[in-house]
Amino acid sequence: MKITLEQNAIAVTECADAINDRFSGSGIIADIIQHSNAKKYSFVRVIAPPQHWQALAKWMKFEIGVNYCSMITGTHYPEGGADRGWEVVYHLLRQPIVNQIPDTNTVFVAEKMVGAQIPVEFEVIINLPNNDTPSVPTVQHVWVGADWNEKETWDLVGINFEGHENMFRVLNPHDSPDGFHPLQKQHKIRYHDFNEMYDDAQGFGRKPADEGRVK
Amino acid sequence: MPMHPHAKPNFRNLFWYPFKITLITALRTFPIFGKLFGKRLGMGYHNTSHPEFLDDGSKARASKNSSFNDISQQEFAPDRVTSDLFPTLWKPQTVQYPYERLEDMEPWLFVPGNYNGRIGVIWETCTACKLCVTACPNDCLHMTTELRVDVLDGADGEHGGLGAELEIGGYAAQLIPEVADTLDDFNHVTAHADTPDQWRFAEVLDLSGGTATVRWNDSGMEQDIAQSELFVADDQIVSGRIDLGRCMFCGLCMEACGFTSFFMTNEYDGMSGFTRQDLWFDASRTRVLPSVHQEAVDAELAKRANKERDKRARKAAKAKAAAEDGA
Amino acid sequence: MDDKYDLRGLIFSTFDDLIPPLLDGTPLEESADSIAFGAATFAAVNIVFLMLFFSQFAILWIERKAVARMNDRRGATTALRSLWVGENGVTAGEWWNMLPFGLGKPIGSLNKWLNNRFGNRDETFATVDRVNNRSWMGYSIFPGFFQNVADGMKFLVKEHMVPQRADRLIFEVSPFLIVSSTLLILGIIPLSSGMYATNPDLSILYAIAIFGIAPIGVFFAGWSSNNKYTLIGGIRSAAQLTAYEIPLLLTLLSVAILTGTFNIIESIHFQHSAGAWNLFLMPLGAGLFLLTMIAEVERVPFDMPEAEAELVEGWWTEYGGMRFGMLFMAEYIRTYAACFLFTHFFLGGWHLPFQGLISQVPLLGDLYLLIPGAIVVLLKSWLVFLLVFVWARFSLARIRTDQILEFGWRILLPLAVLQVVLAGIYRLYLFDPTAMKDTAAGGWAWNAMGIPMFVPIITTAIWLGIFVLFLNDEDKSGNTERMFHVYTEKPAGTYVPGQE
Amino acid sequence: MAQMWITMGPQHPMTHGLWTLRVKVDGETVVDTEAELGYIHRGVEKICEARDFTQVTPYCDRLCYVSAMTWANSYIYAAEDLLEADVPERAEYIRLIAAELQRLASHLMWLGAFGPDIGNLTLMTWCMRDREMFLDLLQELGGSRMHYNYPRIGGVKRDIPIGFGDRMIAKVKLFEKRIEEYEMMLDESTIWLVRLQGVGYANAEEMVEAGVSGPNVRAAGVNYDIRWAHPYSVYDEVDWEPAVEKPTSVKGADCYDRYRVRIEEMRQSCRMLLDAIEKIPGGKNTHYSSRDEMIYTKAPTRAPEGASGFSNYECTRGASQFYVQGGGEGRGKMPYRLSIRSPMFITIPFVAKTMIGYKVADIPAIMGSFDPCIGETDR
Repeated sequence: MKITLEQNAIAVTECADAINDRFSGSGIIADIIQHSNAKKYSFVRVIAPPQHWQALAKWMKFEIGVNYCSMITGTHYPEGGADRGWEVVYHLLRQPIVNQIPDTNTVFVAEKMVGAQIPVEFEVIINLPNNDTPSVPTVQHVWVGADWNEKETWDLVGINFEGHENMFRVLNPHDSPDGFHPLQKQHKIRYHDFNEMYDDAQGFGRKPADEGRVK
Repeated sequence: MPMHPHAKPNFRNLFWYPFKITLITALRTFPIFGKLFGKRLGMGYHNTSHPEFLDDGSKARASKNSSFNDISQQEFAPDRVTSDLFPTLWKPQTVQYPYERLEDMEPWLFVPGNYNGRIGVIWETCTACKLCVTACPNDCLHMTTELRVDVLDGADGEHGGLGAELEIGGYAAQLIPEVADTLDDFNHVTAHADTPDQWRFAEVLDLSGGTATVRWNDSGMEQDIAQSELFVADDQIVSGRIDLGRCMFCGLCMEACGFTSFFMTNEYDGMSGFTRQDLWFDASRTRVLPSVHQEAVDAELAKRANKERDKRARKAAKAKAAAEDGA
Repeated sequence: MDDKYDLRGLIFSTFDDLIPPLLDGTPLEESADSIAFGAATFAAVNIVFLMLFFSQFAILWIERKAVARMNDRRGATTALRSLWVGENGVTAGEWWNMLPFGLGKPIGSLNKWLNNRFGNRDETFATVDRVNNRSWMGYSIFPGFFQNVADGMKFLVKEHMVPQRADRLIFEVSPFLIVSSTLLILGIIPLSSGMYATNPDLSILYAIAIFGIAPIGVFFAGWSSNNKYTLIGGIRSAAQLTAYEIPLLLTLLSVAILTGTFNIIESIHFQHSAGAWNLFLMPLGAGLFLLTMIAEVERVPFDMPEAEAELVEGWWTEYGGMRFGMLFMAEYIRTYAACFLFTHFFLGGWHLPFQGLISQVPLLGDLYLLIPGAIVVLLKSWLVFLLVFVWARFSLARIRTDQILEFGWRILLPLAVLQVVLAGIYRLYLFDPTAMKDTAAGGWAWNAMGIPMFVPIITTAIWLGIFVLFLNDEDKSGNTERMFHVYTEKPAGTYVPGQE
Repeated sequence: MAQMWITMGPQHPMTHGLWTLRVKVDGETVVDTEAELGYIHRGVEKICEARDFTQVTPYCDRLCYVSAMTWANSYIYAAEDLLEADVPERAEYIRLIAAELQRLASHLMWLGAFGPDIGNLTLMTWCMRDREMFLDLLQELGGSRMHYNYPRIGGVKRDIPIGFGDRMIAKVKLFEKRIEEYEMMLDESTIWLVRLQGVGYANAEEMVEAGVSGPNVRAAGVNYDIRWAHPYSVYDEVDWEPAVEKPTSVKGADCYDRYRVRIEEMRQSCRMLLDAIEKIPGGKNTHYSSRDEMIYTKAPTRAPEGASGFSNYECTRGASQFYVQGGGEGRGKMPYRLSIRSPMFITIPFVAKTMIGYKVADIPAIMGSFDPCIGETDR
């Protein structure tokens, strides 16, 4: 009772080929990568330039049925070179979920699923140049689920999503200062003398006598 | 398949089923009905035989009460409910906690053996390797050490010559006689300074024949020196403290310890205080139960002595073989 | 038939005997009878009131214990011994030292003595022995009974807070409105024919009128607290009580029609004299009374006004300390009063089951009649409380506002009207007034067609048959359309936020 | 009555945690809602950037105290993807057992909280009673009752104790009987049904579009389950099938469907547990030592820059996903970036909009039926 590796390989290859065919020459490259955990399924990794991302997203949604935007990760690479100061990774899924007419359900038999039914994972990587205003076009209107993910990514990492409506802080306090995005790398989790944040009445937490000495 | 795939509201169920099941539940909390329902349910509610719940740990915990309540005579339901201990209906069940404790009343209802409770350290067998300090995600362990000469573990020490000896990668110390001579006259009161150290420490790089190659800690210089001039030194604990206010009881420290010196005990209280300072536990508050403590110390020391003995035996055999080869 | 024990008569005759001789020769001599009457009334009222009030602890305890068992627990078991449980003379808390003016000193000494005498002394199995011995003083016959006292003490020492910008006067007044009107109900509830505080002629009307005051207090409380939850709770309460008071009134009207009186004691007498309890003559009325009473006292499943899931604590959210305690107590008193009223209207008051028949048995009959009426009333009320209020509360969920109102207006109200009509028919055509007898044996006024007790038997049988018929209404067809939908002005999901 | 805003939360019985639902009501009808999150944002993602790969595990436990084991497992699979660790089969079985016990405990916690939402207080104590059984079992594995820190990269912390299998079988079999009691109390209670049926409709495509996942979507009629589509442990070897409901309206699943699907999931978990404990390699009555190769394979501790690991895991509330990038501090000993996808973070704003048009009294029913957990939402 699972999607076999063959089914997975067929579906992944189809998707990757379709993307490469459609977007050849635009800098969008789809690749097949194999997970090295659990059952070693493969997934499609797409590297896309930001200007083509919206077109790619719409095409993926309507042509190959990617209906689920599960996760958006922004990463800050202050030392990543001029072309890769920021990276935005989208994790998308194709799920075989359809509306039901009353009093029915759809019970797929995993081994017998074919074609566009087979669930596939997608990872879309968008590299952004190293500057102070990283920005990506929004896909809020493509997947509703991207809405709060984009809010979170802007809130925590500071990636601007061009065209995102109703952007506000979701996890940080609403009155956080402008430009404060805690997951950027200039904010350190352990500052010098971080221990003074805590009540260290005895003081021995501050500077252990043998600090830095390895036995 | 669900019992009622599309249950529909109806008149009967305003009155019947919810009332029926609460009545059953209420009745079977009385042991006499509990046994009856137990039979009907097949799995049993009160006093059905489930020996798998009488594990060794529970028996051991209950042994001190065995004259009062022998749990090997008890029968349990799978959720560890028993009703033989208090067969009378109306005895109070509320445990007046600080004065009464659940583990005394109903030990089988209590803490299984693997519980990650208060941290306990057996300092006698701790080698100050600091693996636990490294493993702690929250920096709640603090340990300071300093190099000291291993007086007790040396050839004249308590372990009958089976203590430490010079090892490559270990530490050694050399006595500085001129300092040692002044120590008798050293006066803390007038000197306004620390006691001068009569030892000079070094890391042992190589041992060959009667000499040792060492790197002095104070100068960083390497030197060959006769082994007879060196004493065995070791990193020893000056203070070990735990900030239980930051501890999240993940147990990574316990796993990191290679010497079974570091325990998560079964104790769940005695970890509160009115200030954060109260939560800094020093060595005296991380003691484990005396019986466990003695046992662990004995076992660990015996293990080390055996290891040392084996090592020496192997070394002797090797030397003998080498000598024979040479001959 | 009157109860054998005429406590009220005893009090009055005692005072009549005692007071005039005392006042002989004083200026009060002339009004001695009036003074004796006043003093006796005062004594009787207080005795009855205290009996009712303190027996209320029993229902709290019954609820605690029943609920605990239904929840597969034993419940709180705080016993008096909790006060001195400790080791070597040291007791937890020493709360008596906190009492003012050294009032607690005697308690402390008593406690010390108890702890030394009955505390733990065995050192081998210290804790175990203490645990094992906890019940040997006998005070844990009712474990958890004193939990209510402890709760009361807790409420008593809590701070009283008034929300900012609340309507302070109304906020302070409304609990007293609720509590005092609730306590007034107890004034007319007889414990037996020989034990009641007052007995106005129209005591049924009085009870209903008094029951109707508290909802105003509830609405005041909800409105004055300056809190949206209490406001919604108060409005819900008003809507619900309006919907349920009318069926309740109609049901009581049918009781009055059937028994021919507006007086509670007379209606109890009627039940015995005519030979059958009202429960068997109007099972529908009994059911309606219970349903409307549950709604009236706002208990599950009709506790929308204080639905704690969405309205935090409903209309009494902002009350704290003893105000909350009093409101809480008032709710239980109302519940208790409802149980008494059900006992009196439908279960024959102080009369024992089959009293007419059993009293005819020689010896046994005399012994049977020796059971005091007050005990019978209390037991019946507790049983009603346990079987109806507690059991329902912990088996059912809470229904929704619109469903409650729909149920009240569209189902209960027509049924109540039907019951009024039925009661009139029974009284006019099926009742034989000549066969009423106020003796121990009772009368046989409900005979019809020559069959003794034909009317109650056939009524009960018919209603049971209808009930059973309804019980088998399970729809086994494959039609899976949901029966209960939510009706709103705008269907769910079509509303676009931001556009009014 | 004029429309007014009510602020439900951050401390409110309906919220099941710390968040705020601002509701605009017109009388008893909800006409607009807004969700506010972030009250217990702890910055776990940032904290984990300064912890090595093993030290991250206890933090992942603490993402959701109700289902700590599944969250830790989810992280572990992402880390194994990154570090390319092999896992012995016995360890995979133990992880499955632990995760399903946790699912039972979590669903019981949900049901126990859902009961008082609808007004049934008895349910709470019953569910807590049964949850104790599974917490005891999990404590035997992990050593704690909530935050177990049990899975390790390349295996598990320690093997199942002697007798664990028998105790688990007894408890699971008893619990299967108890599920019938719950159904007798709830499915056969008219009041329970009229409160849940016809309330809180959401259909499948709408939910997938909005990012809702897990049991909430399966209630709408499609048996898509990550354990079934992309099995990560040994879910393809044990006997079970995804729980799925038949919605009765074109509008999709209502609260009752979502309640049913979780009850069904508990049944399936019991089925899985009973099967897995029999099939476990090495036998249920064997106890291997902590670092035995049957349950643990040593994995690399450092990951190079540019490597990434991803796990898609069926947590008790839906798809929990971890994305870990290697090459952090300490020459790759720590993650450079660890990103967490919480199913509830996406679901809560969706649910808030779903309840528009229903009554105020339906708010706890709808919210509770989606099983919110704020620990994982705010991270």
